[in-house]
Order: sequence, then C-alpha cells, then structure tokens
Amino acid sequence: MSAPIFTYLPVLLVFIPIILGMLIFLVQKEGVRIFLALLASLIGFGGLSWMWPTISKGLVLATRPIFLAPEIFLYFRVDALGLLFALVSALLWIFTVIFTVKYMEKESFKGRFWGFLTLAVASGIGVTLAGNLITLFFFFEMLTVFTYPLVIHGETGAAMAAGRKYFLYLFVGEALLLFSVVFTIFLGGTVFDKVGMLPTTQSPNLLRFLLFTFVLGFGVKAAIFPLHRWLPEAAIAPTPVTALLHADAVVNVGIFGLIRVIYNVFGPELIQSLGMDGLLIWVATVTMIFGSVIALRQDDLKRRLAYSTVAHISYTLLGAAVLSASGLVGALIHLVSHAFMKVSLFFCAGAIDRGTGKKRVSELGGMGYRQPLVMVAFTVASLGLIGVPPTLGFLSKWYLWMGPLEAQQSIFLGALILSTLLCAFYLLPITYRAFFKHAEGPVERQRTSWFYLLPIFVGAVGGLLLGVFPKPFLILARVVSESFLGG
Amino acid sequence: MSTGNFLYGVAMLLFLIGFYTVLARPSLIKKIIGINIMETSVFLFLISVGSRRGGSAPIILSGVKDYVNPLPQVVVLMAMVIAVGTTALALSMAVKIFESSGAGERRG
Amino acid sequence: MESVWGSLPLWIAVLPFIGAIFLYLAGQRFKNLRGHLSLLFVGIDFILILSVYPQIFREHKAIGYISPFLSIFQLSLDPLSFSLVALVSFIWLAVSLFSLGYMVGGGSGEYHAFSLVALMAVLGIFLAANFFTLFIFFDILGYVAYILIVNSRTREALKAGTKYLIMIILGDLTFLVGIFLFYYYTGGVAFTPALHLPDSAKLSIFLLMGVGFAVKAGVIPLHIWLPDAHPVAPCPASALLSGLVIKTGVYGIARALLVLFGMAKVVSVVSLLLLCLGVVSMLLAVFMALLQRNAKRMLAYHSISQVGYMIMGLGCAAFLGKEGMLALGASLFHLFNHALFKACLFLGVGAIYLRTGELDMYKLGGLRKKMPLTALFLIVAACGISGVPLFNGYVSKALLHRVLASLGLSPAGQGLLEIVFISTGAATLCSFVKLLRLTLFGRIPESYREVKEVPFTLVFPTLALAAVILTIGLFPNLLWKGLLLPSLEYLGYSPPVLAQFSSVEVWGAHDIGSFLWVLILGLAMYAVGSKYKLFEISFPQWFSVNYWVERLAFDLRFVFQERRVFEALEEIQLAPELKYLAVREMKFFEEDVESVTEGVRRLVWGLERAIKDILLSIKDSFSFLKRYCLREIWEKFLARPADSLAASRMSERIEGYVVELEFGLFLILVFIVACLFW
Amino acid sequence: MEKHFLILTVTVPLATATLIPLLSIRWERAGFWLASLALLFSFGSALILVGGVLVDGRIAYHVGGWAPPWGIEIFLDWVGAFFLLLASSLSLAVAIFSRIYVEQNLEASKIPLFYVLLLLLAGGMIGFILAGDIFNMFIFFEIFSLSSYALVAISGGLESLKASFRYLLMGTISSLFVLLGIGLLYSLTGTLYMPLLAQELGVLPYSGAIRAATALILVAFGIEAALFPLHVWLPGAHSLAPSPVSALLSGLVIKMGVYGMIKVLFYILGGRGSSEIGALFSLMAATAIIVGALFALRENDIKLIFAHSSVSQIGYVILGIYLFSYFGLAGGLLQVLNHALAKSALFLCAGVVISQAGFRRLEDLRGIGRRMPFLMVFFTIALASLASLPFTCGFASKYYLCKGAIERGEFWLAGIVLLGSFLTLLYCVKIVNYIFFATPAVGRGGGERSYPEVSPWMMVPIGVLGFGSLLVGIFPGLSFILIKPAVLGLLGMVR
Amino acid sequence: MSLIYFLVPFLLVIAVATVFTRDLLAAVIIFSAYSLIMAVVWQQLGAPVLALAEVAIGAGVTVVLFVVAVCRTTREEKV
Repeated sequence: MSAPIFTYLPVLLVFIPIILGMLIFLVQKEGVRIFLALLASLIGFGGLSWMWPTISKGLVLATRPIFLAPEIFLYFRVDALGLLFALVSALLWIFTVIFTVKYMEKESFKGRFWGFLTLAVASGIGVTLAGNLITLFFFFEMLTVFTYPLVIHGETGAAMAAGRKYFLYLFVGEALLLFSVVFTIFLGGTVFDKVGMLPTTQSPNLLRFLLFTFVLGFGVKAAIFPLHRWLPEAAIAPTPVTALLHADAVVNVGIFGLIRVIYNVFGPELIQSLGMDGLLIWVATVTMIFGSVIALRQDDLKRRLAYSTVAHISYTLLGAAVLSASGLVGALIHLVSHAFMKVSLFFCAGAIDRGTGKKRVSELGGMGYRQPLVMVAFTVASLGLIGVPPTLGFLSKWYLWMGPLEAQQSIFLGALILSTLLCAFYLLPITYRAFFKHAEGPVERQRTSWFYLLPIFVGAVGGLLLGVFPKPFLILARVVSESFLGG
Repeated sequence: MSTGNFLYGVAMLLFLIGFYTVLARPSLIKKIIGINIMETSVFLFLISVGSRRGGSAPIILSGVKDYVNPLPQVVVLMAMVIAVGTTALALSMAVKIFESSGAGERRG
Repeated sequence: MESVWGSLPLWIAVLPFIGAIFLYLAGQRFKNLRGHLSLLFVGIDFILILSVYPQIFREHKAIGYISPFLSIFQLSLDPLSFSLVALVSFIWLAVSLFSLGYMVGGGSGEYHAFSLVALMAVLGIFLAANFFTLFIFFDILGYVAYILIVNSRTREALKAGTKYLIMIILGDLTFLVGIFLFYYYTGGVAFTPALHLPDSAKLSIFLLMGVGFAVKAGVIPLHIWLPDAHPVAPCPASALLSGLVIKTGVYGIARALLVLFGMAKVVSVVSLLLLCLGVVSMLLAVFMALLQRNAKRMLAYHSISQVGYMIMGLGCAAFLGKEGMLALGASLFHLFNHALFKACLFLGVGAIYLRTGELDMYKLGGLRKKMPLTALFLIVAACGISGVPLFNGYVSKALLHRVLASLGLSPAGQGLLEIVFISTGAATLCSFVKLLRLTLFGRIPESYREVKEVPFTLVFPTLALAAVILTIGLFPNLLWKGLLLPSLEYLGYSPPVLAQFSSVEVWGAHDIGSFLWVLILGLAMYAVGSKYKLFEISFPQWFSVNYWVERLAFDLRFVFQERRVFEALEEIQLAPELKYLAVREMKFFEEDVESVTEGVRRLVWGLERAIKDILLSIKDSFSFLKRYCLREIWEKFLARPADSLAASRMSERIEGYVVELEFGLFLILVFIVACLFW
Repeated sequence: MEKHFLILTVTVPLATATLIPLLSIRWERAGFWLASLALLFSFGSALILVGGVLVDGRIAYHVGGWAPPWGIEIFLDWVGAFFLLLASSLSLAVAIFSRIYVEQNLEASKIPLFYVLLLLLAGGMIGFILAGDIFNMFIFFEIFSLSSYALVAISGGLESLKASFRYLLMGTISSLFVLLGIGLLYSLTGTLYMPLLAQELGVLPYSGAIRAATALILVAFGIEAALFPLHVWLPGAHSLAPSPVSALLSGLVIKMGVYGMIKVLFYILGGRGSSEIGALFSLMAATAIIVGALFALRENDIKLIFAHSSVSQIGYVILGIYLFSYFGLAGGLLQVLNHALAKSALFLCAGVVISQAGFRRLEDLRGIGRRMPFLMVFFTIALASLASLPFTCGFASKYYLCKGAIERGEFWLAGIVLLGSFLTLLYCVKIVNYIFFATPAVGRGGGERSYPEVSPWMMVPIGVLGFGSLLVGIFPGLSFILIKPAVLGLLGMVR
Repeated sequence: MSLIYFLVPFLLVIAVATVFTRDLLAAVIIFSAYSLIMAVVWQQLGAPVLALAEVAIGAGVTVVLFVVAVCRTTREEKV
C-alpha cells in the first residue's frame, strides 16, 4: 500500500463521496446519477475495507489536522470504533443505492434525492471517522441538514409535518451538543486520542451538567426515550430514507456519539466516579421498555418498525453504559446486527408497499403467498432481531447480557429479557399474519423485482451469515473494548 | 449656583420638552418642531460648557485675556448646519406623507 | 476419511434439512412425490444412524464434531445420543410412512418439509455436545413445531398455536438466561460437570434452564399450551409432538441435572421439586384425561402424565445420587416406551379419524369389526401405556416403582407416593378402558356402517410400533442391555452400581401385586365413573390455570389497546407546543402567551389523564378482584355450574374453553408439606 | 504615500457626489459610472491602506498638516481596517448591483439622486470609520444617517416614507444624544481628540458624569445599531427601502453603531465600567437575539424576515463585544463579517426576486428554486451562513461567542446564543422550504410562473458575495489575519 | 449675564407654548420667537457668531421652511 494515499485515505473517503454527491445535482441523466451514487458508495466501502487489516490490529490511522480557524480544525482519526460504524454504513449504503434504483423509479426530483442521499451517508461516515469534537460536530450537523430534504421528499403536508418535527428535535439537540462541545474544548479536550479527555479536577456538578447536555444532544439523534418522537414520524419518508435513518447512518451516528462521549470524552472511571452510569443505564432501560411497548400498539408497519428501532438502539446504549468489556462488545455487535436486520425489514416494508400498497399490519393477511420471498426474508430478519440463535442478533444478545452481570447490575438483565420478549411479540404477529392468516381479497403471487430482493436478502442473510462468521466485526469490537476498558 | 450649572439644568428641561413633543404630539410638524427644540437645547448646553464667567467672545482683541473656549462654538456651528438639513429633509418627508396619504397626521 | 467420519453427527442432523430443501425445490413440480421424498430422506437417515451402531457400541467411542466456522457449535454421537437418535429416527420413519397416506391435499407439502426440519432439530438436540448447540436446535424446534401445529389454519389451531408460541418464547428465553448464567459462572457451555459452582448459582441456573425445558416437556404448571396444541395438529404431527418433541424437554432436564449436580446426592429443593412436579403432573393430568371427550385431547393429557413419570424418575435420580442409576435408567426406559406407545396411539386414533372424521369418543363405537387391525394395535398400545404385564409400559413402571421404594422417605411420604403411583396407574388404565370401550366396542352408530379398514401403508406403521412394544415388553433386557446400560455407563456411573443392575428383573411379586392393585382400582374407577357419569362432570372455569393466564393476557391486551396509560404518556410531548411556537403565525405578545398556557393546559390535562387512568386501572383491578374472585367463588361454588357459567361475564368475554380441573397448586402445597415429614 | 489615501478614500466619494448632479444633466448613466468609479477607488485605496496597516499596525494622517490636539487627525488601525474593508467592498458591490435595479424600480429623475445619496452614505461611513476625534465621528455619523434616511424614502411610497420618517426621528434623537454625550465629555476633559480624551478620562475618577456621557453615547449608538428595545425603526426601514439600500443598511449601517460602541468602550473609556455596562448590554443583546428571531419567525414577508433577523444577528455582535474577552470579541467581529456578507447577499437576492418577479410574500416564492437555481443556491448559502451551519462563517462566530460566554462563566449567555441560532435556523428552513420544497406558484395564466433572465450586473455582485461568504465560511481563519490583531489591540487598550 | 436669568424662564414658557399650541402656524411663529430668544441667550454667553447664525438659520430659514410645510399640509393638529 502506498503510504501517502493511505495516510490521507480518511479525508478522501469523506470528501470524494461528498464531491460526487454535489456533482449529482448538476447531472441531468438518471443513469449517470445512479452511476455516481453507486461509485460513491463503492469508493466508501472499498476504502474502509482497505483499512480493516490495519485497524483490526489495534492500530490507528490519523491524518494531519486541517486548520480552518483558531481551535476549529478538521481532523480524521480512524480507530476501531469509527471503522466499525463506518463499515456498517458503507456496506448498507451500497444496497440502499441498489434498492433506491427501483424504488424511486417513478418519483420526481430524483436528482435531488440521489444527491442528498449520497451527501447524507457520506457525512454519516464523516462523523464516524472524525478525530476531534469539532469535526464530529460538523459532520453530525451536516448529516441532519442533508437528511432533511430526504425526509420531506414527498412534499405532502404529512411529509412536511414530519420534516418539521425532525428538524425541531434534531436541531435543539444539536444546539445542546454544540454547547457541550464548546464546553469540552474550554475544559481542554478535543481529540479522541485517549480514554477520558476531561480533567478530573473539575467540579463534579459541572461535569455532570456537561454529561447531561451531551446525552441530550446525542440522545435526540439516538432517539432515547423522551426525545424519540421524531423517529416514528419520519417513517413517512420514502423507504430508502427510513433505512438511512434507522440503520444506515442517522440513529447509529447518535449512538456512536454517545459511545464517544462515554469513553473518549469522559472515560469510564470518571463516569463512575460521577455516579452517572446509573443514569445512562436507566435512560436506556426506560427507552427499551417504552419503545417496545409502544411498538406493540402500532398498526402501521413502518411505525412499528420505527418504535422497534427506538427500543433496539437503547440496547446499544445500555451495553455501552454498563462500562464492562462484554457489554461494550455486545453493544457494538448489536448495532451491526440491528442495522442489517432493520434495513432488511424496512426494505421488506417498502417492497410490500410498492407491490401491493399495503401499509398496515392488519392488512398483511396472506402476504406470505403474494410475496413469498419478501416475507421469508422478513421472517428471517425478525428472528434475527429477536435474537434467535444462528443469527448475529443472538451473538450480540449474548454479549449484551453478559454486560450487566459483569458490572454487578443484574437487574438490567431482566429489562433486557423483557424487551426481547416484547420484541418477539411485536414482530412475530406480522409473520403470523403473513403466513398463517388468509387474506380478504383474492391472492395472487406477485413477482418482486431483483432490485428489491437483493438488498432485502443481503440484510437478512447477511445478518444470518455474520452470526456464523462474526469475525470482521467481532475483532473490531474486541479491539474497541480493549482500548477503552483495557482488555 | 453658577451660571454654567443653571444653564445645564435649563438645557435639560428644554431637551425634555422637545423629547416629549417628539414622542407625544401626533402632528408630524410638531414632531419636527420638537426636534428643533431638542437641538437648540443641546447647543445651549454646549455653549454653556464653553462659556466662562466674565469671558468674552473668542475674537482676538488686545487686552482681553479671558476668552471663552472657541471649540464648542465651532462644534455648534457645524451641528446647526446639519440640523437645518435634517429639518428640511424631515419637512419634505412630512409634506410627501401628507400628499400621498391625504393627512399629515400620523400616530406613533 | 477421518474427517468424514468426524463430521458424521453433522450429516445425521443436517441430512433431513437438505431433504427439506430438496423437497421444496422438487415439490414445486412433483406435488405427489413429496411424501415419498420425505420418507426417503428419513429412511436414509435411519439407515445412516443404524450403520454407526457397531462403531459406537463395540469400540465404545464417541464421535465428536466441532464446526470449523463457529467453534462453539459442537455435536457428539455417544451411546446416549445414539440411543435417542435411533429411537427418534425409527419413530419418525414410521410416522412418515403413515403420513404418506394421511396427509394428502392442502398443506401437505408444508407438513412434509417442516417435519423434516423438525427432525433435524430433534436430532440436533439429542446430538448436541453443549448447551449452546442444544439451544440452537431447541429454538428451531420451537418455531418449526408451531408450523406443524397450525397446519390446518383453523381458528382453534391458530389460537392454540399463539398460546404455544408465547409459552415457547418465554421458555426459550429463560433457558437462554440459564445458559447465559452458566457461561458467566463457568466460562464455557460444554456438558462437562460443573460441580464447583456455588449452590445458589447452581440452583438458579437449574431453575432457569428447567423452566425452559419444562415448558417444552409440558410439566404441569407450564403445560397450558399442550392440551390445546397437540389435538389441533394433524395426527402424525401429534404423534411426533407427543411422542418425541416433548421428550427433548425431559432430556434437557436430565442433561442439566447431570451437568450441574453430577452424581452427587442432591437432597435439596431441586430433587424435591422434580419429585413434586413429576408426581403432580402424573396425577393431575391423568384425572384431566379422564374428563375428556376428545380422544386426541385425552392422549395429550396422558402425555403430560407420562412425562410426569419421567420427571419423577429424574427427581429420584437426583435424590439418590450415585445410586440413582436405576432411576435414571428407568426414566430413559419410560421415555423410550412412551415414545413408542404414544406414537402408536396417535396413529391409531388418526386412522379412526381418517375414516370417520370424528374425535369425540362418545359419538364413536364398535369400530373393532370395521377396522380390526387398527383396533388390535390400538389395544396393544393401550396395554403398553396402562402398564399391563408383557407390554413395555409395565417394565418401566415397575422399575420406577422400585426406585420409589428405595428412596427411604418417611413412612408418611412413602405411603403418599405409593398411593399416588397406584392411583395414577389406575386412572390411566381406567381412561384407556374408557377409550377402547367407547370407540372399539359397543354399538356402532348408523353413520359409520360403511367404514372400511385403512390401507396397508397406514396400518404398517402401527404394526411396526406395536411389534416393538411387544418385543420390549417380552424382552426388556434387549433394550436395557443393548442401549441403555452402555449409555448410563458412558455417563459415568461407577462399575459396582452398573453391575448391580446389569439386567432388569421385573417379575417380582411386588411388581405383579402393584399391577393387580392398579387393575382392580382402575376397573372399579371405570365402573363407578361410567355409572354415575363422573367422566362428564364440568368444573367451573376458574379452576383452570389456563383460564387465569388467558384472563391476564386479556387484561394486558386491554391496557395496551384501549388507548390508556401509554397513550396519555405519549400525549405529554412538548412537540406540538414547539411546533406552534415556531411554525404557525407567531403573534408574539398575544398568541404566544396563549400557546404557552395551552401547553401548560395540555400538560396538566395529560398528567391528569395519566393519573386518572392509573387510578382507574387500579380501581378496575379491585373491582375485578371483587367480582371475579369473591363473588364468583361464592356463586359458582354454591350455584349449579351451568347456570353460573351462563351468568358469568367471563363467558361472554372469553369463549371456547374446555373446562379443566387443575387445582395443581393446592396439591403441590399439600404434597410438599407431606414430603417434608421424613 | 499611502497616508494620503486615508483622506482620499473619504473625500473622493464625497466629492464625486457633488459632481453627479452636474454631469447627469447630459449623461444619463453618469450616476452609476461615477459612483462605481469612486467606490472602486475607495475600495482600491482601502486595500492599499489595509496593506499599510498590516505592515505598520496604525497609520494616521493629519489634515492640513496640523497635528492634534489642534489639527484634525484621521487614522486607521486593525479594527478600522476590518470595518473599512467591509464598508468599501460592500458599497462597491451594492453600487454595481444597483445599475439594473434602479433602472427598473425608480423614476429616471431620481436615479442621479440615488447615486448621490449612495456615495454620501459610503463616504460618510468611511469617514466615520477613519475619524480620529469624536466630533468628526459625529459629523460623519450625521452625513451617513441623513443620506440613509433619504435613501429609505427614495422610492416615494407612503409606507416607505412613514418608515423613513420614523427612522429619521429615532436617528435624530440618537445623534442628539451623541452630541450631548460629546458635550459632557468635553466639559470634563476639554478635548475631543480620542487618545487625549482617553488619557484625561483615565486620570479622572469614574464619576456620574462620565457614566452619564457613556450611557448617552452608547444608547445613541444602540439606536443606530438597532439594539433590542431601540430597534423599532429597523424592520420598517430595512424592509421598505429599495433592496440594494436594504443590503447596505443591514449589512453595514447598523454595524456602524457597533463600531461607535467599540470606539467609545475601548478607545475612550479603555474598558472602564465594563462590568456594569456589560451586564446591562449583554442582557439587552440576549433579548435581541431571541426576540428578533421570534419576530422573524412570525413574518411572512421575505424582507421583513430579514429585517427582524438583522435585529437578532446584531444582538450577537453586541453580545460578543460586551463579553470583553478575546473569544467574545473575535466572535463578535466575525459575526460582523458573516452578517455583512450574508445579509447583504440575501437582500440583494430578494431584490432580484422582487424586481424580476414582483412579489415578496413567502407564498409567492413557492418553487422559485427550480426556476432560478443559481440565484437560489447563493441565497441558500447565505441562509446557511446566517443559520450557522458547519462550514459557514456563522458557525465559527457562534462557536467563539459560545466559548467567550463560557469563559466568563455565563452559561446562560451561551445558551441564548445557541437558542438564537436554533430559532434562526427555523426561519431559514421555513424560507428554504418555500423555495425548494413546494410546488411552484401558479401564475395568472394558470401555468407555472415564468421569470425573465437575471442580468449579470445583478448576478456578479451576488456571486461575489456568495463566494466570499463561502470562502470565509470554509476558512474562517482567513479573517483572523485582521481580527486577531484587532482584538488583541482592543484588549490592549483595556486598563 | 443677569439678562440670562430673566430670559431663561421666558424661554421655557415659550417652548411649552410651542408644544401645546394647536394651530400649527401659530406654533411655528412662536417657535421663531423661541429661536430669537435663544440667540440672545447665546450672545450673552459669549458666542456672538453663533447668535447671529441662529438668528439667520433658526429664526429665518427654518421658520420659512416650516411655514411652507404648514401651508402645503394643514394647520390643524388633531389630537
């Protein structure tokens, strides 16, 4: 590998897709747009997987900082945590693009859609590769901005309302986040090169306040409980966008930020000495249970899946917040598995919607005969999300359950189990209806396009295969937990 | 009580009267008159700052040692010119407003 | 060559799965061949398994398999798993043959494919070399069995299936937590004895795992899905479910017991609990069976009862420790026997159902003349389950009886056990007398005059099973020495103990005597029962555990669906206010004050509603208690059952119960108190 | 040599202003060309002067060769250079933009007058920046104020006349306050030359008279800068003036109030009494930030939105100044730059829309982004900068303001800054929604509205401002070449 | 100097009268009187040049402007 390119790879990986995304706006031909979008995603994934061997050895790839103004500089630093998140995003990005080709075929303003899609995922990757707080914040906010046009793509009243909510929630969160970023820099830390960058001599109440604003700031994006309302609303957007929101970039990035805060900004010891780990865990637990319970009550398929995301993302938070090695590994692996499964589930919902126009769970009777392959994938993905053994979901759940035990907080094990149970109860009825209930109208078998089936199966089967061969992500997760918690 | 301080007080009173006119009288012309009253009061103040008990005008004459300070007078002179400009502008606006609305009155 | 040999366990387990895929692909075109294909694959698997016999038993060697991809995925083929696997594949072969003629038309493709997957799962469970692998197959089996249960897609089937699924998920989860704790304490999941763990850990792990297994095995407080699910499945599927699938739970409990407590003598909650649960299951389920009209439902209750025997045996094994070899052996023996005769019974009833379309025993009769072969084999199987000498059930029951006698409890406890054992046997006998009397003997109803014997493919499986039943009944040592003793030896029982029971001897006076007691008591019971129509008694609904579970589920659903507390909590979001603030026309000094007050008003309203709802639900639950506990007990206990049933609001809300008698909880208490005497 | 440019850069525009009426009798376009040339000259000389400041730090010119305290001095230092560069470049851009705009929207007879007033405005501001004693400051203050009143009223509509009259009343009161304050200061020290004044005041105890003088002047400049309770004239004046004038008023003229405040606070008072003044003014600025943004949110007229937004944005600047810390001041100055570029680009864009399409309500703007894509891209860049998105200058300024507030331990001020930027974002998004994400408005004939081509005379200034905004946004560090020494110099004056 | 003490109350009274006179033309005329008195005060304070200027500008030009403006608008001040 040639050294200079490799050294600046993170910068290129973020900015080449962004430039390609901007080019898309100028292009009129649909074919060229798709080519550019696909090219961007392939470049992203290719570059990231090129880094994998290096990073998985525990090394770190850092670029030289680019100063924009005093104290404000762009700095990329790829560690295992960032690479893990980035890889998931990039991999699913490719398949999101493939899905979008068919899904958006008859929509208008496709140039805008392709452009913002590319920009959004690229900035999501930018967040994960960021090496300091400012860079992280920059891409974090850009992600929100670029996702907004995607959310309101339909331009209907409902879409605008959803967009409004999205905007209100996320930008309040980002204002708080900026506050905490500035505060942290004021206290003297910005680069993620060590565990716990804050001085421990500060007054504890100040630090608690800082953590609180951090959690609120990132928590909006991670959809933790009282701040989750935008996520289900945004389910009105086109399916590739919901996939982007739920699995590809947005929510993941929120939780990524929280992990950075817990481990890089504060550090486990400081958090424990402040006594704030309990708060985080409780927040996660409440979100978990509430998300699941509300999901039980949803009839709209996408909304149900959205609430399921609310619940599942806080598994990750719980895993990260118990401050134990297994918990962290579990959290990261769960994130991967959730991303794969949720992408598949949302794509299934999209394919069903496009194929038959059904959007509600109660209308899905007999869907197993109409679109058998889609529903089979849906079932596999549901089982993966529940955590049935051979899937990656099981592996993650295994580690996640270990976390509270190692941290001597076994009560949260109960919450995890309850939530898993609820997860089964809100996902399995869909399968049940599809395969075991008869439809009201006439049932015809429908041909589903391969543009739909490929991404759907990649998500579902990918989750399954990764359960059997978890090495690529497991190694990264182990490296992360070793670097943060010392083995 | 010195003349200076006495005049300061008078200037302030006049300023307030002018201010009241600007704020409270509805007629535009009245408002402009108010501005003029304020201006003259400020000039009065400036001149009384420069004046000195027993001083004579700042014109060099033999045998006069005690002049009033000329600088404020220069200031006032220039300000006076500007004030006339302002008044003219304001009056022309008032007339225009009257013509285009049909009433020279304006509340607020 | 070695590697091929080493991966043999994997092939044994996966072959049916390959078959299922093949079936799916080929079945698209050759719809009629699906059953044959299924049979073919089961047959190949059976032959494959049998061909390993010399390797396992002569060289006394276990074949282990470790997945190269996922090192935690391990299988092993040792004498114990071989015995079970052989049993499974044999019965599966018979049932497959039966289903060839039975399952025709809609849903048969699904049935054949998923029965193959279920076979893989069951084989996998018995082959698993650690808890993790066990869990994987266990879970697969849970979901696949669901598909078999709801094969007919009728309302009852779906309802029963849902209940089954909920119970299975609960069970799997607790099992998983158990494994998880096990891993946490030991750092591994293999079946190596983990005796060094602290007692509390052992106990909690065992209880958690045990709940998972007990759900599947249908041990009494957790059996609620079983009497609903087994009857609604197609007959061959019921045969598999009752004959084999629930055995996985028993096997699991045995495994957990051996791994956690080894051969140590466990005089603790564990052995006592197993003993109690076993006994309660035996007794209660058999009385429930007596009250049934539906033949398959009756058989399902018998399954619970027979599983109770096995659990009791396991309890004894735990109780006796190193000397408990006979108890374990007897349990396994009974496992074998029950698999055989229960499969045979279900197939026989299935044959009758195929010809008559009727499962209500009271509407059948006199079929012995129309379907002589089926009748014959049904009688053989019934003799087997009732423990009639010369049939296989007798042997295992006698062994279990001996074990009970060797427990050395206090006289009161011993006496109680004795009474329970005898009366269970008697009730079993009685209920089968009833079954045979009502279906095979007596006057034949008009509508069944034209009934013919089923074709040979349907008779042959019952024939084969009956033959095995008789063989084991006549030569019990064939099974004991051929399969069970090596397995027990493999499990690590010491040679002196092994030598003590190198062959089974069940023809003692004591055994025969107890059978006579059973016979007399059973016939008397039948006489009294049929005379006074005691078999048609219906108890009030609230006696049933099932009723309470469904009632609870109903209430929970009510809370979730009726826009109550959660809805109110959802409403208290600040978003509308912020939206109002930001987006609408914002007349700052006028409207905003209004919007803020509006926000406060909403907040207060939301809180008020939430509080009101919580209070209401509390009030509801009180009135519920008042209404359904106190008043209903009062009315139903004293009033005539039928009237109170009609009057009850519950019967409006939840319908479709077959009334059950399950005062199990009371009895458990009574029994524990009794056993604590010694 | 370059010292002479100091006086020339003021006098050339003022002198040209007198030429225009004469020449335009025969030559129709005289106003435009002369004004552009004069402003180009002052822009060029401003560049030269900034070069001189970069070398020497402070350059001064004594008018007529008389040294102070008797003569009049004009000087330029770092802060002045920063403002001078802004003033000359923006006025040039606006002058170029006005060519087409004025022809389309004003009566032909008023065109020379427009350029005269524009030149007076620019020259007045430049003089205000350069003035070395406070009385000259007052004179130039009056010059540019008067011309701005006239410019607001130039289109002659009743509403704009009323707005202008209101502006005039407030402006006159403000200038009288300044005069009064100057009188008080003079009565205390006997001099008007700023360094001497500072010296004399430094000796005196901090008495009620000084306090009163300071308060008078600061309030007066507060009126000019449209600080919150004194901002009532701004929305009307800025929204009803011709768009290029609005651009100049919002972009520059209100900044002159800020510049005056800086002069008084640092050059004259030397930071005395900063705590009490700071507490009061930062409270006012904080209120301005929030209230201005809230008012902007409720408006439906695009220029009114921007006008209210100016109230909010100027609050940031003033907040930054009254934080009296390195980061606060830097943030404030950066915000001056950001707001000047962004807001004038926005007003110019609005001017294009109003002059080409003839409407200004948000509903009518629906879908305009698809008709005028490039214009609207610049528009959006400016909006993003206003809303302090990342990679814009606004972000850097808000960052430093936040930092400054935190440094002083005033968390609530940091909160206000962020809340304000959130609200700003909301109205920006509201506008963007209408522009890009709504179905196009329907014209008279029933089809989509069509828009004529935009002249390059209009596009070029907007493009330059937009690219400037982008450049400064991506590399805000560039502006620190001037800002950093400026702020350090200011802080050096604090005693 | 003592003249000032005599003139100043008069000045104040005239200012008040200007403010409260309804007839605008009358108010303007009173205002011109105000300017004249002011000029005298300034002269007394040692600023004769300013006094002259005030007579010319304040009482002259300004008042003419006012009169013209009043003629072109209205004499009534509606309260």
